[in-house]
Amino acid sequence: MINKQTTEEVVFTEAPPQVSEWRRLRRVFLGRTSVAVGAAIMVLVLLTALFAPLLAPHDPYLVGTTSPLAQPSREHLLGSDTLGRDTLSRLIYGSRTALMVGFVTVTIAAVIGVTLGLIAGYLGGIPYTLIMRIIDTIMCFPMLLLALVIAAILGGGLQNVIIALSFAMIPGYARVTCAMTLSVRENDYVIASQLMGASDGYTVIRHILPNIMQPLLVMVTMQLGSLILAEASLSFLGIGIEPPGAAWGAMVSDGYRYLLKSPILSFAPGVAIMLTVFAFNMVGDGLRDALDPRLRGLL
Amino acid sequence: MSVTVGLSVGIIAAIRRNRWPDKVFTPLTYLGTTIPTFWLGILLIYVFGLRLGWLPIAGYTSPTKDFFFSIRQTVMPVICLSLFGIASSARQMRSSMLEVIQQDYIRTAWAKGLSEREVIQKHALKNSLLPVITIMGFQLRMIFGGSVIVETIFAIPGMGSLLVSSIFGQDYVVVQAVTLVIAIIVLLVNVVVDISYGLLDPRIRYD
Amino acid sequence: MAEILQVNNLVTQFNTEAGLVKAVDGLSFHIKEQEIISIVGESGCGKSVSCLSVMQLVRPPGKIVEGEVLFQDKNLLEYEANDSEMRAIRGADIAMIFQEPMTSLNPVLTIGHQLSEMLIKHENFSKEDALKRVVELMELVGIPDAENRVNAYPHQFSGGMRQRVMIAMALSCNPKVLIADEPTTALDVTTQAQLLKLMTDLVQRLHTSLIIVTHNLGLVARYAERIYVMYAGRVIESGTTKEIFANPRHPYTLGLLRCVPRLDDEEGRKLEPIDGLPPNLINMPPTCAFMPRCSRKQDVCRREPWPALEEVSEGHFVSCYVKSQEKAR
Amino acid sequence: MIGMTEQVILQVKDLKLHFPVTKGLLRKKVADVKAVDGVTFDLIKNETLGLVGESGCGKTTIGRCILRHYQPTSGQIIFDGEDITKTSRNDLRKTRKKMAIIFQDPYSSMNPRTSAGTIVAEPMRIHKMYNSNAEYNNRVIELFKMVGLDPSMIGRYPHEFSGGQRQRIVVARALACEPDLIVCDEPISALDVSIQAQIINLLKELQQSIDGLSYLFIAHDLSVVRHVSDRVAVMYLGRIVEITRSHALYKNPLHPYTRSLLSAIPIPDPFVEEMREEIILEGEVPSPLNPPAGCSFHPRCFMATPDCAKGVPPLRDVGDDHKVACFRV
Repeated sequence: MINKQTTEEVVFTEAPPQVSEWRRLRRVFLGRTSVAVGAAIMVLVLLTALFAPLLAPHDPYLVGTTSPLAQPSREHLLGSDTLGRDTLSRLIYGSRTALMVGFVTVTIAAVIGVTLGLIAGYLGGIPYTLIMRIIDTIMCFPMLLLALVIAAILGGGLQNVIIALSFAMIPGYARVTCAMTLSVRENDYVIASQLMGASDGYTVIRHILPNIMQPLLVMVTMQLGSLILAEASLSFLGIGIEPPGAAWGAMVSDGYRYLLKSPILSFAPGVAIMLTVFAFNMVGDGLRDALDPRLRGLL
Repeated sequence: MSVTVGLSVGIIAAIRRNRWPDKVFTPLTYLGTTIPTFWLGILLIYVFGLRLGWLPIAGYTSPTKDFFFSIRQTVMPVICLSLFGIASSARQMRSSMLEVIQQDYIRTAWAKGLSEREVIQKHALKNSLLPVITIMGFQLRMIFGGSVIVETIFAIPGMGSLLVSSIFGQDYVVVQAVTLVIAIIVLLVNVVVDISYGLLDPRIRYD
Repeated sequence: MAEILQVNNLVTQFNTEAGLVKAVDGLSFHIKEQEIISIVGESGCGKSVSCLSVMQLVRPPGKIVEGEVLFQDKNLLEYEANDSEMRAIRGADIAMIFQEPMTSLNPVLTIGHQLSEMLIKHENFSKEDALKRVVELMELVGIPDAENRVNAYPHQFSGGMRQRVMIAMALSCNPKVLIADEPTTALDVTTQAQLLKLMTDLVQRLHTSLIIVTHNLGLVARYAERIYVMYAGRVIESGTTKEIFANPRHPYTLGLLRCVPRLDDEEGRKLEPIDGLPPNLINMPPTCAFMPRCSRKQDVCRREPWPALEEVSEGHFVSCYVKSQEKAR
Repeated sequence: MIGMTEQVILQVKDLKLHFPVTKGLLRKKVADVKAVDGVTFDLIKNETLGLVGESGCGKTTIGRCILRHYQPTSGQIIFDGEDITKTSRNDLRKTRKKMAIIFQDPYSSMNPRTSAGTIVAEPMRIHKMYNSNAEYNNRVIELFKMVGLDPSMIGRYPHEFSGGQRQRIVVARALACEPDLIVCDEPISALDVSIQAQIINLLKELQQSIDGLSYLFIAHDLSVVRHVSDRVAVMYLGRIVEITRSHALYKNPLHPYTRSLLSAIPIPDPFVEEMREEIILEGEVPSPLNPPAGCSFHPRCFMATPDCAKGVPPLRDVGDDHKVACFRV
């Protein structure tokens, strides 16, 4: 044998000692205050949504728990709305709406978008041209307007909001996936796999998908933030959740009319939206930096 | 348009990287991209319109009718609309600049004995603008989306509020027309972006 | 002739997340006026970082920790990296050519602009005069149709042509020292021969000293008068090219000479590879860094710290306890 | 001359591959890039044929055609008695089991998210060679030992290996299905000098110990190609200009391109270098989009006459298994 493995060689390796991905992740998440705060808020919001019935001090739908437009008090920490419903409880339940719309939409959009992107990127040729042309056409419309129009055609309701937002989100995923597939496809290991006689499906699942997963994960996290923002905007405009359901955007809209009398009514849900979006953006940012191979060695 | 404002602020924030402006601006840009447009509008109305009473809270007056009143009316909607653009183009500009200064040709520029100002202005700026221009196309679409909300809040009779009211009124002909107009504008903007990209980047030339 | 550039005990380190990398660890070399020397070593031995350190172009997380860079008896490391004094030397007195011609030119600026910049900056040329001079320079380095190609962009040039542009740029202000960091590694063999011939001819005409940094022993043998062999951030052997190739005393130099295939090899010659792997520069032990791969090591090598350079014959220095006596072939 | 007892494993006959250049929205074909333009050669069992030339000469494209990564425009590739340019996608799987490829860049040759053992087992699993995981494991361990890797490293991921070790893994993967032919596409040019010899020796030793293993060794470095090959084919702009036994190539190069290519490669020996004549070629390799008429080398050739532009010189036998495509020799 040519290359004798001696004990001395273990000390002298050419490849630099790698810092494991978990360590990098930990370093980014604990080391950067903004990311750490974002992650903490994210966990908090997730837990709130999960245990909303336990946390809410009052029934969010019960009209007249106190007088309408009550100011904050010990009993009602954030006061009450025009119908006398407890704002804090509605806020807590609103997190469910926001996260539900966010997660379901992201899942639908990612699954469809990634599939389309993989097909376009891997096969190239006519499928590529066809899919990308359709995607480009959809992308001509502002996302919010697109969702607005679709929701208008389908009618209100949370379900239709999800469909509308998913549709608006698909092009983004398809484009990013397609671009990444095109670059991963050029790697010699993909060519090697094809030349070994592997089928296209095998190559895509074994070699391409695992190597585009990380950037997709970052994208999903970031998009959760903008989806929550979009859902809030739609519900602010009065599309989406139907009364008496609680949604942050709709709460801002309701409170807007009583801005002088009870500013907290629209301020509280606004802060909730902002914090949640901020949290997801920060976590996405942190993930991106931790997973970016180009930043390896710099962090 | 507010895009121009956004971009220039973005450049300033980006060039002064890793010094105090960076430390101040970067967190602000994060804030700018997370704050909901409609909520910002309400905040502005509350503070400047209702509490301080400096600016009219809503409505639209033609500038030919009462120029100063019209300007005062547009201040808040413009801030509302442009904040997201300013914030995200500043972020984009910063990361793009940081990437460009890692490139080999910037090292060449340093090796020529140029000063930092010359290296940044002559060698890094043009290159780092390229990805930002692509983003600007997206931003314009975001502004259209935002205008729906801003027009609703500030009760401005524009295309956005027309769309919303026709959607609620189930007037689909108007919906179709407005959508078409917006799509055409976005397409035109894309063309402008493509052309300016070609002007900035000599590697792309159109036959 | 007098020494134009002298580097003493240079230490450059990179503080990375994996640990402290001593890329250059006590490097000393010098070059005389109008001399052509070569710094030879494998990738990661610190040869590129040494060049960048001389110009103070090391980027964070890299940092020059200690040492002297004496240029015309002034220590350049006393200047701040972006001082006007340091900038006045960069490009004008010490110029550099980089390895990657494809990425070393700014893609959005014309060739003429990039070439004239230094003339305007260091030689106070007006814009028009600079452009005239640029055309002359482009003709000098053999770029055909220079008159028209002044306004071309880098992407319209082939790799070889771009490297000619880099040569023209580096020589435009008649520098005293030219550092060429792997100038032809990315190029084809025939282009490589063209460019090195051009470069060595031009430096002779301009009385410039040339440092060729390379891993290619053939280039060294063809062009360099003296060589420095680097391993793990240090010089392990130095001397005139003929002396080193005829009497290599360090086992690493000997190994390098024996492991490369040569065009004039006898049929059936078996290559003798160097065992093991080049060291990674994190957490280096104090002993000789080549020791783990060395087939001639003795007990003293394991016990003692890295040996200092020792003069074995006139101008021939080697850092080794054993000092091989074998011939390269 | 090919003896009767020698078995030809691969025959390439008048192979052409033209890439269409399209323009505009309608993909109208405006020209052809003649990447490979009429190449003919044989590869004998157990032999190594070196394919050498500068970038863009079509050597890599030929390798990819043989593996049917590209569908040739015309010509035949007869592998093991069967013309594989016409095999269906299904039958191709069986052919591909008997061929393998080693790439230049060991870093992009392996999926970073799979372990070394999985990478080596991949071709066997695709072809379902064994029934149980234990059998696969044993074979992987066997392959690791064959290429000089410690089997305890099976579970490691690519980034934990050095460049040389990665190339060993790629060699192990190539050997997994016991192929008859391995296309080595610049297998050592991305490696460090001291590591190159390790891989060259490994490839040679494997060929000696495995019966019936042939290599098509593609590289730009003539000294390496000459060292590993039994025969060498020199390519210029999509055509073979000279093909001969490897030791004859250095002793008696006939084609002017081969001669200038040899001259461009420096020999790591200053004493030899002093005596060598230098042929510096003028200009650059022309674009294959618009090759010169007649002999495509004639604009740069130091032996050219006006007649050279009139026709393409055929590859003709000048005796002693030496073929050359030049009017002037």
